[in-house]
Amino acid sequence: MPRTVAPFPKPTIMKGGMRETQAIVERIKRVNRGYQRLELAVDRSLSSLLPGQALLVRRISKDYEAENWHPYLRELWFPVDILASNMLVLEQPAREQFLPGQLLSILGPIGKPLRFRQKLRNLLLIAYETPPTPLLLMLPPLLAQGTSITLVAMGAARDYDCAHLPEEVEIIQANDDHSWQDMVMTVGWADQAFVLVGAGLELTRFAEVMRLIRARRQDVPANTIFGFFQRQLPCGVGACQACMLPIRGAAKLQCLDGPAFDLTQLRLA
Amino acid sequence: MPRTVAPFPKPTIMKGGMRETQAIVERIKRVNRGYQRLELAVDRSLSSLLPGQALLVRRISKDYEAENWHPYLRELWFPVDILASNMLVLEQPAREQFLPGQLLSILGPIGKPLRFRQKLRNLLLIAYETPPTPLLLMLPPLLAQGTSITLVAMGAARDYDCAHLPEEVEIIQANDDHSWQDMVMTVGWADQAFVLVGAGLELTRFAEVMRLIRARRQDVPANTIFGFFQRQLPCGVGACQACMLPIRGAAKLQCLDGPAFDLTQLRLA
Amino acid sequence: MAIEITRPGKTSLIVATPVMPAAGSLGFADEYRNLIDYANLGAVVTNPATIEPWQPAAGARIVPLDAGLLVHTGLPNPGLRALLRQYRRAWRKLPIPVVLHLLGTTPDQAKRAVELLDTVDEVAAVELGLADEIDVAEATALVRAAATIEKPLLVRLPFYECAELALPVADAGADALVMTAAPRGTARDAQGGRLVSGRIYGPLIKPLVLRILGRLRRELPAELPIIGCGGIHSPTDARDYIEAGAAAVQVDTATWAQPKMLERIARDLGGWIATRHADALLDEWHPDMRRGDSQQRRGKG
Amino acid sequence: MAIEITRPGKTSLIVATPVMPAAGSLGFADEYRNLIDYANLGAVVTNPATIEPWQPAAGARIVPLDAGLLVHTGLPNPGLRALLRQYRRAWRKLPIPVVLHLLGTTPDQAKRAVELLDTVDEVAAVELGLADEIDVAEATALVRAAATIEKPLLVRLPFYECAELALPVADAGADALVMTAAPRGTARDAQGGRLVSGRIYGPLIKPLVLRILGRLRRELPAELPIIGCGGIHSPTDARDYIEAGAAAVQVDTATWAQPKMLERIARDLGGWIATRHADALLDEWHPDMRRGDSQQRRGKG
Ligand SMILES: Cc1cc2nc3c(=O)[nH]c(=O)nc-3n(C[C@H](O)[C@H](O)[C@H](O)COP(=O)(O)OP(=O)(O)OC[C@H]3O[C@@H](n4cnc5c(N)ncnc54)[C@H](O)[C@@H]3O)c2cc1C
Ligand SMILES: Cc1cc2nc3c(=O)[nH]c(=O)nc-3n(C[C@H](O)[C@H](O)[C@H](O)COP(=O)(O)OP(=O)(O)OC[C@H]3O[C@@H](n4cnc5c(N)ncnc54)[C@H](O)[C@@H]3O)c2cc1C
Ligand SMILES: Cc1cc2nc3c(=O)[nH]c(=O)nc-3n(C[C@H](O)[C@H](O)[C@H](O)COP(=O)(O)O)c2cc1C
Ligand SMILES: Cc1cc2nc3c(=O)[nH]c(=O)nc-3n(C[C@H](O)[C@H](O)[C@H](O)COP(=O)(O)O)c2cc1C
Ligand code: FES
Ligand code: FES
Repeated sequence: MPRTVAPFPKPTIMKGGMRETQAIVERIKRVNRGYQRLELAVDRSLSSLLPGQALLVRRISKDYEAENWHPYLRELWFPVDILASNMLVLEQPAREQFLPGQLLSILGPIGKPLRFRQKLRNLLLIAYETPPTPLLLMLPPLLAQGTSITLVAMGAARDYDCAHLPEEVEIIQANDDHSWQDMVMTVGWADQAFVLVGAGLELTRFAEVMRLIRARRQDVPANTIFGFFQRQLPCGVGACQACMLPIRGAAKLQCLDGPAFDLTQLRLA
Repeated sequence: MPRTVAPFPKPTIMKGGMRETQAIVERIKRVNRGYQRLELAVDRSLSSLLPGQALLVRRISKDYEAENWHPYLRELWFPVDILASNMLVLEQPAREQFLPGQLLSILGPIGKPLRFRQKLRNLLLIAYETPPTPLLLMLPPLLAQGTSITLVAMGAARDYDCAHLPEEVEIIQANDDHSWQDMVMTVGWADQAFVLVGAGLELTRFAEVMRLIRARRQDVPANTIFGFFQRQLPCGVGACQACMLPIRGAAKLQCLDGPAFDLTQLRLA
Repeated sequence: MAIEITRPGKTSLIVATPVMPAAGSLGFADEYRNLIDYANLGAVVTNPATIEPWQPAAGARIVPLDAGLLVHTGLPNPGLRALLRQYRRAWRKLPIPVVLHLLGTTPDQAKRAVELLDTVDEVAAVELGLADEIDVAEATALVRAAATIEKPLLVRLPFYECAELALPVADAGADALVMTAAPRGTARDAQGGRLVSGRIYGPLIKPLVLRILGRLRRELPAELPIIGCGGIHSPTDARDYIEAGAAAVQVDTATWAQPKMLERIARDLGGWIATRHADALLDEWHPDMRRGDSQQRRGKG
Repeated sequence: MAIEITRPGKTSLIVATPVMPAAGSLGFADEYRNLIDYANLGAVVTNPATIEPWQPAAGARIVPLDAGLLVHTGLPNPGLRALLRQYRRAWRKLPIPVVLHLLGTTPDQAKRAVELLDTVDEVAAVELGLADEIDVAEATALVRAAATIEKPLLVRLPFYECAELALPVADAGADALVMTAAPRGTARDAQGGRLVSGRIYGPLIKPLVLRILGRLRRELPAELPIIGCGGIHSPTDARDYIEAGAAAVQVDTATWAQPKMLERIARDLGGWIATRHADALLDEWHPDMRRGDSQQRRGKG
């Protein structure tokens, strides 16, 4: 339905598509109790990366031959900031050990950019049982164009300390029953919403959130509430079919068509 | 034959035997083009370690649970120096990446101390196709008691730069045909010799060296020329039987009875 | 170079390089076009296809293991006719032969599928996949039905039944055997917490399949090529398969983790075999070879 | 706790903790005394023994693999009588039952061995090891000969033949089945450069054996215990085996790399089973369990 949605920040032609490149960790900063940020010098082919797109990352040593196979698959990382055309910021749990100079092999960009309403006034972001990291890249440009953003942390997402996020973002910690103050308003006023859940049991969790939303808002039109997936992607290019999602109509792949899918079109558990 | 041999440096009762302990890499120094030395803070139970004894080493992270299984087996490391009762020096190829603070899990000490003749005047050391690292721990104490030491590098062992070794040690680079100047004298005068070869094809290489020696010296009495093994040891405690060696008489294990065996008693290939 | 990797006959499959993806790893056509130069491979083997459409399996799909993984997808595909409509054009553009992997369901379906495929110029050969725990009678009936094809027929054998099936399947008309499909296993799904079944991939599969292949190579007729598949993660792994008697190799999940590995293996093996055929000194062209290699290989001719 | 890990009968093997070493991993007696507190284990299984002395195999022994290894020793041992002389005293001092692993050679040798072992108080039970590629007739003849023993008889099944042998071996008199011996495989000996065969060990063996065991557990008589063996490298691995229906587990080469792991698995599994038997909430005693676990397990009783 391209009627009401447009790519972000303005229509961009994706050149070249996904590539395999190398990156190097330049700086490491702790941002809160549980997380650190890595500044990555990357290939310029990644400069066109947009919110919603991700990288499939594998640590390598200088000697590409000396690879071991643990972990076996690449990790899915969503950048949180773009500092320059060759400098991305990634957020990783603090328990992961990184040192400046660490080399990474990167496949990317993975996935489709998020599509935002052209005149987006109120954006609702929900992170449920997972840190909000994949939602952060959209914050600065949307704030700059005047969008009001509310980020609701539900369940274990509340453990993520948001003090380092832009102060214009309204942060709400949901109650244990997943409700929050002024819920009817937050939900009702949102022009668009993205619901982020961790890998595993996504369909159950999206269904829970949809029930919460429908209880507060009579009509949920198509292309309003999106589920944001972050399953591990074995191939990232549409080959392995392991990321197939139960969408009404056609089978869709998270790696090619995701990460965000209209929750009214997903067959929820 | 304890008649003519005695433990080094003087008879010591081995207390406690092998243990599993943790160690930490404190300092790292490059010693030549190909090698670096690690100063390891170790458990005091390793302070009684003697020349010939080794450690079975595995890198670990703080979180013992998070082990991966690559490499699968522990590595066999022969210390090159003892700085203090809890400080050992190890030598590793420079291509191996170590950082101060790296934790190691250590099984040791492994093997029997070398037994030297009580009045050892001339000691011949031969390293063949392998760096002389396992032979280095004996140098300082033997030099201190007045032993003359000749170290012959044969084959690929000649790539190891010996400039950092004690200058009293006579270093000889053998010719391509494994001969060297004054070979008859060096071989004839030696009261005792240790021949070090890399893992794999040891019996063939020991046999080659024995032929070289026998060509220059009519009688080779028992307990004079020892083969020094450095096979990878899966268990190190005599359980797996993977390190069994073809000794005349009884089956012997490198991990319990080695690393050095009388070359006149080994069934050479 | 031209290497015949199916039995000599009225048609046979000839590749320039004896390296290709295993069915299920590279997609249906050119999904890896941005990452892999297909011209460097010997052939493309498609994801598994069936006459009727198959839906994805319910339940967990991917369980990461120590140096490996469990995969369970249900082999979703829109059915053979839809696949032909969707991918024919892409196949035509590929610079290498396309081998269509056909899942063995019933003899009747297999016969209908190969009749259709004989009319499709873009498909050079068919690889028939036999299900796990299939018995000899079922397997030979399926292969006999599929062997009505004009094009070369490769048959992929299941892991546990490989030794039992190899000779009967060869007799029933297979032009080459692929050894083997990934073994099934059970692991705990990290997300759901339950024990789930699926195919097991990883480097440790290689020694298991390599032994099976080496033994069967000595028992099977010499003119029947065997294609090695299982746990190949490096050029050395691929060479070991060739050494054990494989005419070609298929690389499976290593590609997902390191897409360039497939091409590296192809280039390495291509060069190695070319040199070997010319009986040149191996050490001359590839510095990382061990002395033992060339000696042994020369001894074996 | 007292867990009966052989079929109820006039004698049975009872352990306090359902965790023990696999034959070949811990030596003949107390070789690991400086590293492992044997009191924490359920039993000791000895290295394989034969009536006649066996010499070590010629050729390569240890080939490191990606997250695993190939082992080929020839199972050297000085013969049963010499072993008894050498280790009886050490066995007597061990605080846990000793299970002697007897290599299955011929029915006659097996019969002679168990007659001798019935006179040896220090041995609590015998585990008979069946060779790879043994057929059903040979296997049942061996087991029948060994089942003349008074003591409990465990039988270790080979990997590839496990499904075929399980029921006939149980009928022939096995009091428990050990599933399975490590599979054979082929790898390139890094030193000699040749392809060599041997047993394959590593974490990726676990999903393969776990599936076999899970399936056979559903087919075999409920009163016949199965002991899981293959690729166990962590407490979680051991729990998965118990979940799949194993009464106990054997840990193999993980001990060489991390000697303490065997005890950790024993302590973990001991506590877990105790709690489970008492039907307590699993989450209460072990914080790293997932929600799915307890639900499923309670469903299964
Ligand atoms: C549409 C469809 C798609 C399919 N796709 C696939 C596919 O992609 N891959 C595939 O492998 N099969 C596939 N199959 C086949 C089917 O899923 C198999 O029968 C499946 O592998 C067996 O799973 P199961 O959970 O039904 O049975 P089992 O694996 O036999 O398991 C039965 C139950 O026992 C548990 N369990 C599993 N293993 C063990 C064990 N060792 N010990 C104890 N408990 C255990 C399971 O958690 C499950 O609850 C497909 C079937 C259909 C109909
Ligand atoms: C005293 C003794 C001790 C033994 N101990 C053991 C033991 O500890 N472990 C054990 O496994 N067996 C043991 N065996 C059994 C015997 O070693 C087996 O027959 C052995 O596994 C097979 O080795 P092989 O090299 O003779 O034959 P194969 O393994 O059949 O190999 C024959 C030749 O082919 C090569 N080759 C091997 N596999 C392949 C392949 N897949 N493809 C191509 N070439 C290949 C080999 O390099 C060898 O040159 C022992 C036998 C004896 C007599
Ligand atoms: C006769 C037969 C019917 C099958 N039907 C289906 C089906 O309807 N849908 C499906 O997704 N898989 C179906 N399967 C697929 C298998 O259950 C299984 O997915 C296949 O053997 C490969 O599994 P894998 O994904 O682990 O490679 C069928 C298999 C066979 C042999
Ligand atoms: C009948 C028979 C005779 C064997 N004879 C010997 C022998 O004389 N010496 C020996 O070392 N191994 C002998 N083996 C051992 C096997 O070849 C092999 O070592 C054993 O099956 C286990 O191998 P593993 O070391 O890989 O576990 C014999 C095995 C069988 C079944
Ligand atoms: S990750 Fe492989 S198809 Fe999407
Ligand atoms: S290393 Fe295991 S017995 Fe020597």
